[in-house]
Amino acid sequence: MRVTVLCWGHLTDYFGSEGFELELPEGSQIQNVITLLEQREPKATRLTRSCRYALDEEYAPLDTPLQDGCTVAILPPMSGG
Amino acid sequence: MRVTVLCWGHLTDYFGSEGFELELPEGSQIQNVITLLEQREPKATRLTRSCRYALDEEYAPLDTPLQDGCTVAILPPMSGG
Amino acid sequence: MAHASITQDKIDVSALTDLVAGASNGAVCTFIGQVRRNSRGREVAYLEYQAYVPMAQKQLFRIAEEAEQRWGVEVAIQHRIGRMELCEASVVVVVGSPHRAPSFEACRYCIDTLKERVPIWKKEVCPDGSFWIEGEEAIEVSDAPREVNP
Amino acid sequence: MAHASITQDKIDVSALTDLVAGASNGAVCTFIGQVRRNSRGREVAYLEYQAYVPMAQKQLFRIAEEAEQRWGVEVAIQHRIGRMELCEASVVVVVGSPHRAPSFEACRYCIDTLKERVPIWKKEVCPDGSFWIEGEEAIEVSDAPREVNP
Repeated sequence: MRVTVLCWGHLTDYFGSEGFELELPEGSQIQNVITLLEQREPKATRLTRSCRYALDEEYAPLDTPLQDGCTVAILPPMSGG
Repeated sequence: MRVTVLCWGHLTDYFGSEGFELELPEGSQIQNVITLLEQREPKATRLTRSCRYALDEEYAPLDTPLQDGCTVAILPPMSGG
Repeated sequence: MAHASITQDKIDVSALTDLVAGASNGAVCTFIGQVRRNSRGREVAYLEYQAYVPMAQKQLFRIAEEAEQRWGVEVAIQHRIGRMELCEASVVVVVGSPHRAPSFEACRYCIDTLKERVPIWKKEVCPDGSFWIEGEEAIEVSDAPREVNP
Repeated sequence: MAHASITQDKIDVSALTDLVAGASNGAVCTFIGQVRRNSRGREVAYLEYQAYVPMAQKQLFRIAEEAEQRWGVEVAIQHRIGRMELCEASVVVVVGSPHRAPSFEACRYCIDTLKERVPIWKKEVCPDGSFWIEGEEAIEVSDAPREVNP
């Protein structure tokens, strides 16, 4: 299945700010997206240490299962206000 | 000595809102002003029950001595804001 | 330097904000007290505020200065007197500070203390009568002729 | 009905206030977050805010609705994104309520919760570098070329 990945803050220094697509095996979870990104960019060490995640615009834990066409967002600590 | 008396709120229904002067013996205190007003207008029962007082624009207790030419203000419970 | 004044005119919230919202402050907390349609179960037509003006000026200024010193903030307060229609502001407190917590605390302090200590009174004019508001009490305005010089 | 939006434009505090300052409310508490000249000991030239816009809209609206229900108040929130100069407002929360205590509490709740839960990030652009602000951390923006499609 194909999944869209979005990220913000310092993560855009590694992965760009445009979003991108990943091909993942059926049954994948948000955790699998994170593992893949950590392999591609070993310097992106804050991915699991300090980020939260959203699936289709709602907060979701790492073990949330993904569907084809869904959007996973990786959210560093926020600084709105 | 002559003292100017000012009041507000429902007290203006008894004593007007313009202020007025009182002639008092030397050594008078704010308390003497209040006593005089209560004698003149027995319906003004809240004068000592719920008012505060000011001498020359500063809060002052009932036993504050007065000087010739001073201003005594009788301040009902406030409702600014 | 705190800003505090009594005015007969409409309060300009934006102008008051400019006094305390310099670039050293990241947070601005504003309180507006405005004329409400309902009070104590009655409909209000309009309000009239009166003040012991010189004493009220002094007290307002002291409250603003106390807040500035206690919280390290910048404070501007304006209270209007005279007749005010529904939705018009009777009082505006604006507090600017580097961070948000002190701006909220100082703003709340100013409006709470103002109500206790600044000699200002309101008369509620309702379709069925007028009332002096004195603390928690509402006293119907007497129609009896007033003796101006008792 | 709560009002909440993300905007690219300057925030109009007065227009936002009008949304919640009807005659049933005697109290209006406003919080303005604005660009401060100093941050973490550095001088700031300007800020850039980015957001996960659709999720941020939803979260802002939920916060406003939670506050409305919990305190029985009316809430309008607007957060700006993009580039902002010194003294420009990045966020404005306005709360109208009959009495003052709930307006302060609900306003404080909205800004505190917004900071925890709404996906918005700021970049501080300083004379000596740019920094992503992520919670308590400031991470220098990398000059390394970005791989847009890793």
